[in-house]
Amino acid sequence: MTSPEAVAGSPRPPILVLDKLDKRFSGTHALKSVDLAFEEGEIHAIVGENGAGKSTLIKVLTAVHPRTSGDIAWQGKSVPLASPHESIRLGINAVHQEVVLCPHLTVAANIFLGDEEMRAGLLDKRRMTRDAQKLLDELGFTLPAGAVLSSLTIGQQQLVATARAERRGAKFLIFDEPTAYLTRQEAAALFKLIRRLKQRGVTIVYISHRLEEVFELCDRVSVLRDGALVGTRKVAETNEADLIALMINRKIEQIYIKDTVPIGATILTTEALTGPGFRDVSVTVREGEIVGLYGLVGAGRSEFVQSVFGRRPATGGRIVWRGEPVSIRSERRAMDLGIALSPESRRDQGLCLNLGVGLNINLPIFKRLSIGPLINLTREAVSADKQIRDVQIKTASRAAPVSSLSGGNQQKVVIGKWLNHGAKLFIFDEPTVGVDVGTKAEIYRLLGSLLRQGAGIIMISSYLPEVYELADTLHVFRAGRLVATHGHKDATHETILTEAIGV
Amino acid sequence: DKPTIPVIVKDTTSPYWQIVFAGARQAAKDLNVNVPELGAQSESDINGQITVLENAVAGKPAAVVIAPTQFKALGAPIDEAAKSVPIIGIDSSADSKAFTSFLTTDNEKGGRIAADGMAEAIKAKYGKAEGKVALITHLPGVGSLEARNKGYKEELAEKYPGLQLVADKVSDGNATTGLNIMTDLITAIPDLRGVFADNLIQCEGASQAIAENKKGDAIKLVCFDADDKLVGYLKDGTIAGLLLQDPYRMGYDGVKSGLAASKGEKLPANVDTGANLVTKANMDNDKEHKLLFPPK
Amino acid sequence: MTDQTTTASEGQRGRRLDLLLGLTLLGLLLVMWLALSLETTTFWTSNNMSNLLRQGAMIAILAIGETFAIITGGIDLSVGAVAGFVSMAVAWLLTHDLGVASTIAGAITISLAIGVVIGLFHAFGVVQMGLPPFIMTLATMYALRGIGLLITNGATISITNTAFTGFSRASFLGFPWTDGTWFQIPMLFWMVIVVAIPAYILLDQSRWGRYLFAIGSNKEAARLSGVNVAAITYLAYVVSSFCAAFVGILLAMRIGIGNPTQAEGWELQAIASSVIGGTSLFGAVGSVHGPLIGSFILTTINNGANLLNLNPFWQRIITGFLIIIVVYFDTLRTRKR
Amino acid sequence: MTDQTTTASEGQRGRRLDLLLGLTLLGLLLVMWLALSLETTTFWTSNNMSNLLRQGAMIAILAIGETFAIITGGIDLSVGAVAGFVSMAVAWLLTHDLGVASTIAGAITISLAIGVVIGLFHAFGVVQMGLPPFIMTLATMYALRGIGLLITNGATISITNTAFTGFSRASFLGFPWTDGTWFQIPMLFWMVIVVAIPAYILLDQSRWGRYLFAIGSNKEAARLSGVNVAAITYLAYVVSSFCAAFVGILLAMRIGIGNPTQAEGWELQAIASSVIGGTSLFGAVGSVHGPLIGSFILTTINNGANLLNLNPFWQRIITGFLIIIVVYFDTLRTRKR
Ligand SMILES: Nc1ncnc2c1ncn2[C@@H]1O[C@H](COP(=O)(O)OP(=O)(O)OP(=O)(O)O)[C@@H](O)[C@H]1O
Ligand SMILES: Nc1ncnc2c1ncn2[C@@H]1O[C@H](COP(=O)(O)OP(=O)(O)OP(=O)(O)O)[C@@H](O)[C@H]1O
Ligand SMILES: [Mg+2]
Ligand SMILES: [Mg+2]
Repeated sequence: MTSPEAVAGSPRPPILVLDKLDKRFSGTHALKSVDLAFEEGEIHAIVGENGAGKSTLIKVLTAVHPRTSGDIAWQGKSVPLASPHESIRLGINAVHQEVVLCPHLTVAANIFLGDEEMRAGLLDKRRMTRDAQKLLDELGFTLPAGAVLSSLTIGQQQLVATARAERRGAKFLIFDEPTAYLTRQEAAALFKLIRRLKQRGVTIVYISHRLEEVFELCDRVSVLRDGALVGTRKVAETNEADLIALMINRKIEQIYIKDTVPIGATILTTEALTGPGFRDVSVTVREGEIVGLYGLVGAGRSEFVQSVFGRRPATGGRIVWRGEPVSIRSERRAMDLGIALSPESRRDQGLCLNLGVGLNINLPIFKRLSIGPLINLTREAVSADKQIRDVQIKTASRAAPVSSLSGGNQQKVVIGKWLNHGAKLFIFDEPTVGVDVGTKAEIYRLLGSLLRQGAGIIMISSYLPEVYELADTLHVFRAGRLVATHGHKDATHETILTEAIGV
Repeated sequence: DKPTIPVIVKDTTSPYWQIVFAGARQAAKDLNVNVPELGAQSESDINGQITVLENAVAGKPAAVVIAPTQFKALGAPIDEAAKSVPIIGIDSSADSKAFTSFLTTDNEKGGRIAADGMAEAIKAKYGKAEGKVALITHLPGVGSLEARNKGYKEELAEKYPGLQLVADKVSDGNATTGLNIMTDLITAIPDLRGVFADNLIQCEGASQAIAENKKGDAIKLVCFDADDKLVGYLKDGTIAGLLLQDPYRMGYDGVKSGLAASKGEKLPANVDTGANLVTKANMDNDKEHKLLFPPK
Repeated sequence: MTDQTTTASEGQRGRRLDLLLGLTLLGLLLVMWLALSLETTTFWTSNNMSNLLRQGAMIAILAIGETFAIITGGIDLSVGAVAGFVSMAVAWLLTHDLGVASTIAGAITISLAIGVVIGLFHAFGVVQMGLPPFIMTLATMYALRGIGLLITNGATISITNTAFTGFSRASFLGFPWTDGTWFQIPMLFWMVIVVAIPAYILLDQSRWGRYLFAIGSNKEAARLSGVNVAAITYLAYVVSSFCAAFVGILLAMRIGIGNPTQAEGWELQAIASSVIGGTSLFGAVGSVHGPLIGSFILTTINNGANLLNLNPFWQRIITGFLIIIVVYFDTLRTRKR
Repeated sequence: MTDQTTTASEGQRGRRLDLLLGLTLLGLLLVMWLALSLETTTFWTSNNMSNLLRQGAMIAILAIGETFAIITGGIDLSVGAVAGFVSMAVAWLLTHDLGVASTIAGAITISLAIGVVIGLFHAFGVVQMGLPPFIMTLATMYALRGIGLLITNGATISITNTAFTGFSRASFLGFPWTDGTWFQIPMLFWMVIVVAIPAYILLDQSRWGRYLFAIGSNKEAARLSGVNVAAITYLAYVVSSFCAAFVGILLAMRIGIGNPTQAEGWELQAIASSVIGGTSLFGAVGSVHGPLIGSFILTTINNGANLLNLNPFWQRIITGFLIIIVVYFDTLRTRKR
């Protein structure tokens, strides 16, 4: 057991210094002039809300992304960090948020990938398997080194990535939400490993949404908010309330336009709905109501709404639609009932990127635009243009491919197509991800107009202020279960965050 | 137990070789032998035929009847095979002295006869064996076709200085390609007087093009092999002449010779089964009629 | 704001590249025609241009069908085998005495139905069994040729029905040519039109066409928008096989025989035509006019080489390099996006 | 804890399926052999088994090379064309008088170098130009046959060097067979060993082999681990073309002539062998022994069909359906993961 006092005073020079580090993606300013120094041998936590820039910081340090400007000094010397290889050579390693390993290779092969053990010019597989097993055992991970990676759970794969980083003899090791998918035992083994690494003088950066872990494990904690560093504290000198305040302490601007619409008849009720990734979820949506689903990434909200939409049919429980129990086993069925789903990933689920804006917007309603199988081209054009105007999509024309639009406008296409379709119940999964403030306000205005037409809305968001301000009813999800329910603004941010994190 | 005498042809998918099989089948019935029908699936698949030969020999047959796809390539494999079993060659020759007996149409001679037939037809129409002529080859890299073309070209060069070979075209095994080539030849060389198509499939295409353009009178098409459709074209003058070998007899006599060889009988080393030019004039003669309509 | 402008100009650049490709192709075709007209006296004649239309017809129809499979992100390697098989089937039906099935209309209907069944089988393999389209259609290609040969035992079936075979030689309508002769539009080219117009309507004017593009672009997004992905995949492979069967019938008409070994290698010519015509093998990019132009480019290469009495082997080399160049431009365009 | 057990058993299930497939294949081969031994008196003879080894040799080597391309998630459609082209090249060299280049060793070296150059060209197209491997190698397939035909003007080159051609019929070592005769191991089969051993070492025992699987499995992960993805892709296509060139030389030895039209359709047989041998067309799954067994399964089908006097057309049909069935099992296995 190392105690935080070990580094108190911290006489050692910083091993890595970030000076005005800046990173822009087209459309997003992900890191805003971050100044941060990591001391040798400390465990440094980085916390912040979704999209605060934590992963981006890590990816810049591991040279996955090039920085836009600023300086990085490693052991006092400025380094370019031009290729992943260079980071690895310096001793900077990361266990990324998404597992980046080869699913077809064995655990041992993944651990040694790019740095195989050789004998007489050949792979020394037996030794690698043995060494990998020894390593895993030492680390306290109960994993078979000979197993094919894809046969492991996501969490176990994360442990493999950890072991791999550890074996590379890292001097600086970054964990990006390592415990998100781990069981309790696995997490305990990981903590033991991290402490041991620290004793060996390795510097650890630890990113997590789980504040209790920060207090259990870390020496110092930095808080990122909207890409900017808002403060660094010694863990011993702070507390959870303090950190949460730092994380969410923002001026609530007048962007949350909340129309108060009288709440009407019940549209949808789920009764103890159970399916892949969630259990026993009971939710009711009424006319004119926004039901917010809040939770951390991986809490099972997307799975829940996809079940309601028929994408991955539920395995237990009941769905009652306007008083009638229904079984929804296909997307078409859901649409015919009057349910619309705008999925969370624009790229993977929402858009046909290389096709035109018009086609994407009209995709759910071509039946309506057709006479028999033939499309009424005029109506198709009119419908697209109207929607482009109504939702204020900035595009050269309806024929321009969606990929040529900015992220916010792409999101408006995803939403626009369902407004076009019309429905009784709209489900929006992370409708404002990667969307700038102005566009957000427009999206919120659209929600209002839907409510006025008598529709109900389910809105998933990992951005607390948004659901907090907009939802008439706010459900909090944790680990696939609905753990708390609040009325409009009748709980504090702190309470809700605590419920989601599960302290 | 019946003796086994496999017959190995060049291309089991071709109608011509199916007639060889028909002859062999009849012999099998008449002589009470077992006749596996073997062969590669394309005339250009030399390796395939060598493989089939090896397999056939491994089956310890009484004799093997083979139509070698390529002169040089089949030489050594036949030498090898002949060590354990008598080999009867049919249709084409190979670079081997190990054949017990050999029943061939000399393809080179066939090409020469084609040139003669074409020249004859041109002379009948234009008064002199003069003018432009062409050649359409079914596929590149096929031994018997190369031999036919060689005979055709040499005969033209030697005997008909007035006939100029102005186009030497190679098709890709599709009848439609032959059709397109012929159509374009008619366009590009309006005074074309003769064409030699060196196998059945190309003849299907070439004759079709001549029929479409109603050029049967102006262009004298001579082909190797025949089927019902081509006989029709011969009758209506679209085709000037068909060179017929006697595949049925090759099949029949091949098996018969094989059986005789297996019994150690003495056989003539070479039998020419002949290539016969069938024209509209002689097509109703008994011999030619039999060649045109072989028993199935 | 700066964002908007950059992306807008990117969109324009994308479209400009598209347009460029379209014009380049048509330009290429016209330049080839011009060059051949100047180089030979025989190219730009009513007769030869009729021939050209007739020669390109079958590959054009195959390429149009193939394009449907490619747009969904798949491929159909069996189209040549299907055409050969159907040429055999239609000839077999016509030369047997099976009542209605042996009338021209009956034989054609049954042959087209064979195409539909093969298409359904492909889609079953791709959708229900989850096989890669490449493998599924490769396997059918093998099997179909074998089955055809087994049925005919390798023989050609001569079609004696002249009403049937005469069709491929017939023409319909025409117009005066530049040299005063009468240009006749061959029936075979009308058949291209007969296929191209419904194909165009299906691909460009019907909602199923939109769905074809959508599943080629993003299957999951299409599904979540209520598109029946399985049904549309079935549609694509059925159209492809149907076109191939149609070509098989035309082939039997044209050469007057049925033979399952015919149309060998046509699948590659169809794919090449489609790809040269701007269809993207990554899916979701393609048209009906593209493969049409593509197939006539390939046909012009062949026709021109014949007229110029060029060595026929050049055709293969030119085709090979043309494919590399055109697809390279396509990947450039895709990457730009 | 429950977690551990489920995943461990899942891992076992995955490996059990793999093992099952491997055993199924070997089992299939042995069952076929047993059936043929019982059904015919001629199959299980030293002579026929030598033949079988000789006949499977060339496709086996092609399939091994092809597997390298497929493991990276690519494909090589040109291997048949390369073999044909090289058979022509080696024959051309041997029959001309070019000093060292016309010695057997010189001609072989140059021919193998041709294979390497073609492989480099493919990889250039795939890596630098970003073309889909399917298209890149399809284009070379067209072009190579054309170039070969152009060089030879379609003619066949007869090889007179008997030292060269004799090799393919030679044998080396042997053992007494069950019937007391002497089983001779054909040189051609030794050539399979000569290719398979280094291929096995490269794929299974070397670092680069690991990287081939890694880029087939997850290109991004491989790149982040410091793998030079471009170089490894080059390696894959060079190995594939090198093996094809090697087969071209063996082909020229076996048939004693050089002709660029030979080995037509062998690419599909190589792919089929590889796929039947458990290589996944989705990449990252494959071995050296798999395609080896696969190619001998196909060879046994052919050999057996000949000995059983089965109609040769059945071979195509059986091959087609075998491909569908085996790949279907592969997709099942992939889905399980
Ligand atoms: N490759 C990319 N291209 C464009 N924008 C990106 C990219 N990666 C991240 N972003 C954007 O940068 C911002 C910061 O994202 P980042 O992944 O760093 O957040 P995070 O703090 O790790 O969040 P989480 O807790 O959800 O992991 C987000 O707005 C995100 O949309
Ligand atoms: N690709 C995957 N493979 C395996 N399991 C996954 C995968 N994606 C999600 N899961 C599991 O499903 C659970 C629920 O994930 P889901 O994406 O529904 O969460 P969510 O609450 O919607 O999060 P988000 O904020 O990202 O929308 C996660 O805990 C995770 O274990
Ligand atoms: Mg992150
Ligand atoms: Mg989600």
